Amino acid sequence: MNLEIQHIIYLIASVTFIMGLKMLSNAKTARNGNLLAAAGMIAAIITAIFFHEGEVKPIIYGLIFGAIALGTVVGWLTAKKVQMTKMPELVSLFNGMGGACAALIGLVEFHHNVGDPTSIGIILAGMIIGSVSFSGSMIAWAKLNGTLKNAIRLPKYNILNTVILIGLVLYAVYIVWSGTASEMHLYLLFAAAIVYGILFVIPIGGADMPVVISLLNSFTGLAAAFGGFLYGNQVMLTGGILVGSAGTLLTLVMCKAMNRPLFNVIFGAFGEGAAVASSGGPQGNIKEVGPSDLAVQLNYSKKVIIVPGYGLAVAQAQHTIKELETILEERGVDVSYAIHPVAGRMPGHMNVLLAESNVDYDKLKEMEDVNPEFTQTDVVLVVGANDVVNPAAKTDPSSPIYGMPILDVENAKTCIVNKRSMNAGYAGIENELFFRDKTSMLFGDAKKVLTELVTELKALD
Amino acid sequence: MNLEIQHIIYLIASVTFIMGLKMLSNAKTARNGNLLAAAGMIAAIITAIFFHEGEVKPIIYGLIFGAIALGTVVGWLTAKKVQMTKMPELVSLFNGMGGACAALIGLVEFHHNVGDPTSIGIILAGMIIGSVSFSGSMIAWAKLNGTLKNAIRLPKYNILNTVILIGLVLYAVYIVWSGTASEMHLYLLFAAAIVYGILFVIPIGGADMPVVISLLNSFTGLAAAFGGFLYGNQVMLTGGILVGSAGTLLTLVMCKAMNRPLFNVIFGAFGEGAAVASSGGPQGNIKEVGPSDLAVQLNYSKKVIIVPGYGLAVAQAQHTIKELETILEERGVDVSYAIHPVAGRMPGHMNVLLAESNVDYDKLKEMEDVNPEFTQTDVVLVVGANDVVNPAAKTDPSSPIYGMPILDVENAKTCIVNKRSMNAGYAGIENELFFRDKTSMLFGDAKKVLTELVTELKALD
Amino acid sequence: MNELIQFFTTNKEMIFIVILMIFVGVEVIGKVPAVLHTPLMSGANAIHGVVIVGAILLMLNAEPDNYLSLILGTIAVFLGTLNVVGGFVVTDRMLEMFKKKK
Amino acid sequence: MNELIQFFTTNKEMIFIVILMIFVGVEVIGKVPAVLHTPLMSGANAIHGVVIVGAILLMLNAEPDNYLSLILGTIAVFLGTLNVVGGFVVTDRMLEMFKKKK
Ligand SMILES: NC(=O)c1ccc[n+]([C@@H]2O[C@H](COP(=O)([O-])OP(=O)(O)OC[C@H]3O[C@@H](n4cnc5c(N)ncnc54)[C@H](OP(=O)(O)O)[C@@H]3O)[C@@H](O)[C@H]2O)c1
Ligand SMILES: NC(=O)c1ccc[n+]([C@@H]2O[C@H](COP(=O)([O-])OP(=O)(O)OC[C@H]3O[C@@H](n4cnc5c(N)ncnc54)[C@H](OP(=O)(O)O)[C@@H]3O)[C@@H](O)[C@H]2O)c1
Repeated sequence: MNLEIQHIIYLIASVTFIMGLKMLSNAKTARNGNLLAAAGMIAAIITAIFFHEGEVKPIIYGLIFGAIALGTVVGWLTAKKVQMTKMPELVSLFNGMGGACAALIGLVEFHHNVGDPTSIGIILAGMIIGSVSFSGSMIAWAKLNGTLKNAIRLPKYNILNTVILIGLVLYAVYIVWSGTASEMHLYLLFAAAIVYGILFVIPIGGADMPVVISLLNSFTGLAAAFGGFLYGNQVMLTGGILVGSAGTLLTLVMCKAMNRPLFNVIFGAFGEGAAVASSGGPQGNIKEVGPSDLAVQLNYSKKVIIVPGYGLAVAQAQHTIKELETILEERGVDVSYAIHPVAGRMPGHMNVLLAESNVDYDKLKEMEDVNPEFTQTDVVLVVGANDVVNPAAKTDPSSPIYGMPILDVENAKTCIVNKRSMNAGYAGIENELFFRDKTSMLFGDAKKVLTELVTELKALD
Repeated sequence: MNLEIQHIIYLIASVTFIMGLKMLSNAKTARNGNLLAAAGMIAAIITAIFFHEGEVKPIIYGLIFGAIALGTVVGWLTAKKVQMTKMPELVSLFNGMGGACAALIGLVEFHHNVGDPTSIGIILAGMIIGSVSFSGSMIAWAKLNGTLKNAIRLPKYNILNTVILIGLVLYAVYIVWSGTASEMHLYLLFAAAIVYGILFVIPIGGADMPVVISLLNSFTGLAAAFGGFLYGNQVMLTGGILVGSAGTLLTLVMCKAMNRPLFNVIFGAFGEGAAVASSGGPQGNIKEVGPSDLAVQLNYSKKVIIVPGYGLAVAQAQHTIKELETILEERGVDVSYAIHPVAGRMPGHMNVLLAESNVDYDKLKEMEDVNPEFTQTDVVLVVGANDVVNPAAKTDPSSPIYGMPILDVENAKTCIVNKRSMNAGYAGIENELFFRDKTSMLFGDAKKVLTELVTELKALD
Repeated sequence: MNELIQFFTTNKEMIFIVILMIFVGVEVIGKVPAVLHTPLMSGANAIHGVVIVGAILLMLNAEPDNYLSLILGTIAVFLGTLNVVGGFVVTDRMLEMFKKKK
Repeated sequence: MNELIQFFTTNKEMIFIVILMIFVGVEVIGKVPAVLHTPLMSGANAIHGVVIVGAILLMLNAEPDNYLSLILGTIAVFLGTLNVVGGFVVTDRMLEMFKKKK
């Protein structure tokens, strides 16, 4: 009987996962989708524990509940406390946990299944993928929160990685064929997988981390699926596969948005780009503008478009910019925001950021919709954005971001760029826009400068 | 061994069905999708015949091959010979064949499974659905090819149908529970199902037939799926379910395009509409225009939009209209076609029709895109269209087509309507557009009139 | 009730497949342009012709002396073939029309 | 080869389910706006936390005297929980942001 109920609940849970993911891909239903999937998950977990067939020592239940309780508290608190802009890191962290979980399962189940090649194969596959996903995610996490600032590249790292990967696979195959029971091999393989995960991610630039995370995400899904095969557990299988396929597609979609073929992401074409860039020093000279003059200019303009970028997030200036918007609106200026799909460090970064300060949803305009509008715009205010407004993406085929669609800010009457220095953005390349006649720079930390700007504006009447 | 191979091929076939259907829903890949599915189907059939386990008399093979050969020839020829505009009928016909096939399977398998309630239940379900789909499709077919012109309505037919349906189900349930072996009950049930199919479709107006066919289509799919359950045959099951669900959704999508809730389609709200309409006689007086004057008018206009409708198909004037287009284009007139989603008698009817005369794809404009253009249009030429340009859909809440999006031809400078008389269109309602000042009527069969128009135009220089 | 659960567990994969197929079916249609409604309908119509497999199995399992079964079965195969062949051919012809413009 | 076919037939439903899931996964993402990429990624991340079920089964089947297994298993359950709870909560918080504007 228990078994029947298990099956039914697992099936329902699998369906909630599908529905949940589907709902997650539509703004209106997204939140409920997430809750639905969560409900399914809880059901699955409860079923696994309480409808288990056979004798179980209380101590084991104790351990399980203890672990779950602890995990819940820790997970909940970290998730609740983290600030918006740190979320990608956190996702990466949690993803790593999932991978580790899969890896551990493999480590433990191995000796139970010695002699059954199919199972061993499945176990090793799950273990390897899980481990890679774990160590990879940890690196990604370290890169995103800045612990690990820039891409570390061993000489010929690409060949190296490929070799290690092949070695890894061959070793696993050997273990399966040989039918060995030695844990030694298992742990060696485990270690190798961990190392590979590190080497896989470490050469990749931080800007590509969201893509990498999404990729590792689908890895973990795959690992879970193998677990499902091992235990003949449907919900694990379906849930894992679902994430595996959805994650893979999502990865590709994200690459497309950033206009970076996945291949380049993994084999780090950005690196070369950076190299090129660093060589090219500043060209021509730049104009500067101060808050007071800018205030006047904004005050008397009809249409202003704000282009937020990563810098806005760094400066945490989302509330100040909202304030600016309100004042200008009061003065009858039409203000809107131009959101580049890859502005910031994660997709939707700007939306999330601005949402935090209750910017009206309709004011956030997607690139396609806003680009035509620049021609009728008096002032474009670029705040902490760089690559997403870099004309090189259109003009310079040698540029690493060449081909990435950008916001055509140069079409506006004037373009104000706020950043702290002339330093490059994530792509690590010069931005010729700063040297255009129409452009004037407003140097300083976004929050600081914008606050000044607001005070100036207030003073203006 | 055979069994293994069977499973593998069936699985592949199922996948081709999914892929095929997916490709079918995108113009670029549609054709290959169809071929892919066909390939999968052939594979499945061959597998079913040649990888069958167990002794089979040659005579039986003879019968099978004979039937397949005959069916192939007949099916192929009819499909090849039918003219474009008769295709929906044919689809309905073939759908009916599928339904009948499912019904027959049920009839035969019944006595093999007496005593096993589950199987009997499955068999009856498949049989009933198949029969309904069969007789229903036959009626739809008869309606579309005009054999059965108008909706026949028994008094209180809706209640009647519902009652019969319930009776049908109860009877089936009884047969299952009683575990009777009597074929008598079986054939009675069969007959009842056939009757229900007829009564189900006969009250529905011909204009709704495409929707009905799509619905019956998904029925047949369901019937096939039950067959799959009965034989534990995966490809039948998956193929059937796939069509069942896809068909159902397609039905709803079509209803949406026609702005007719499925409920109204089935319970015939159109009927009432027709009643209302017939009462309202012609209002006001109409202007007429002759081919010669029109020729001049067209000749000197900059932008002309042609609105094709069912009448164009009836008159088979697609080639003539293409000719007209070419001449006008030569004279520097910008000509395009406004395609209403439900113009004609099947979705895409107009596209298919105009494609036949090689009209350039880019000249066919969807309603949403073309509606704004009418304001800059000198002459709109409505050829055999009526309901799709009926302002009542916007203005008159009592109208049966109220709420259906229409082509805003009244925004054009002048509007010429070609039809043979003042008769109503499919919705059977008056069209106030014909009485507008901007509108002038060009009476006569579309082909005849357009040919005259073309000659006049040729004469013009 | 118990029978139901019984039935469920014996066919649980099948049932899940059914559910998934429903999803796939719906997803697949999701975003189809009005123009393609008819070919799509026709294509789907051809696909459910797979019911012919059932008719074939019926024939293969039929006792050679049960004439009624044989006759009905043969007719079923014939009709099924009509559905399959006719369905695919008609769909192809419809799409031929659209192809022209690509 | 033979083993492969063997494996296939014993798991044929499972395999088909896998194939279907892949379809569903791809279809589901299909048309997601850039804005939702991150929440979607995060949601998917939470879902693969289902791996915790494996960890739980591991524990339930573990011999109470095999301490290594127990320790590793407990850690696994803990990590899995982190993935699940953290994943869903973070996703919810992200979406909270978007909700505001609806
Ligand atoms: N959105 C995604 O999913 C995603 C994912 C991965 C990678 N990326 C990449 O990230 C980049 C995003 O472009 P972006 O224009 O948004 O950012 P960006 O190109 O990285 O430029 C950010 C700029 O902000 C300035 N800045 C930093 N801190 C600041 C502060 N406190 N106040 C004012 N300015 C500050 C920096 O210049 P200073 O140092 O001179 O101040 C920097 O040039 C693209 O290359 C994209 O491909 C995006
Ligand atoms: N497309 C679909 O999927 C679909 C499916 C089901 C129902 N429908 C319905 O069908 C209707 C389609 O609208 P429609 O405007 O295309 O067609 P319509 O409203 O049926 O009008 C067709 C008009 O063409 C005229 N006509 C007939 N033969 C003609 C000929 N030889 N030469 C010139 N004119 C001729 C008729 O008037 P005379 O008799 O005076 O000539 C008739 O008024 C809508 O009500 C729609 O809901 C569409």
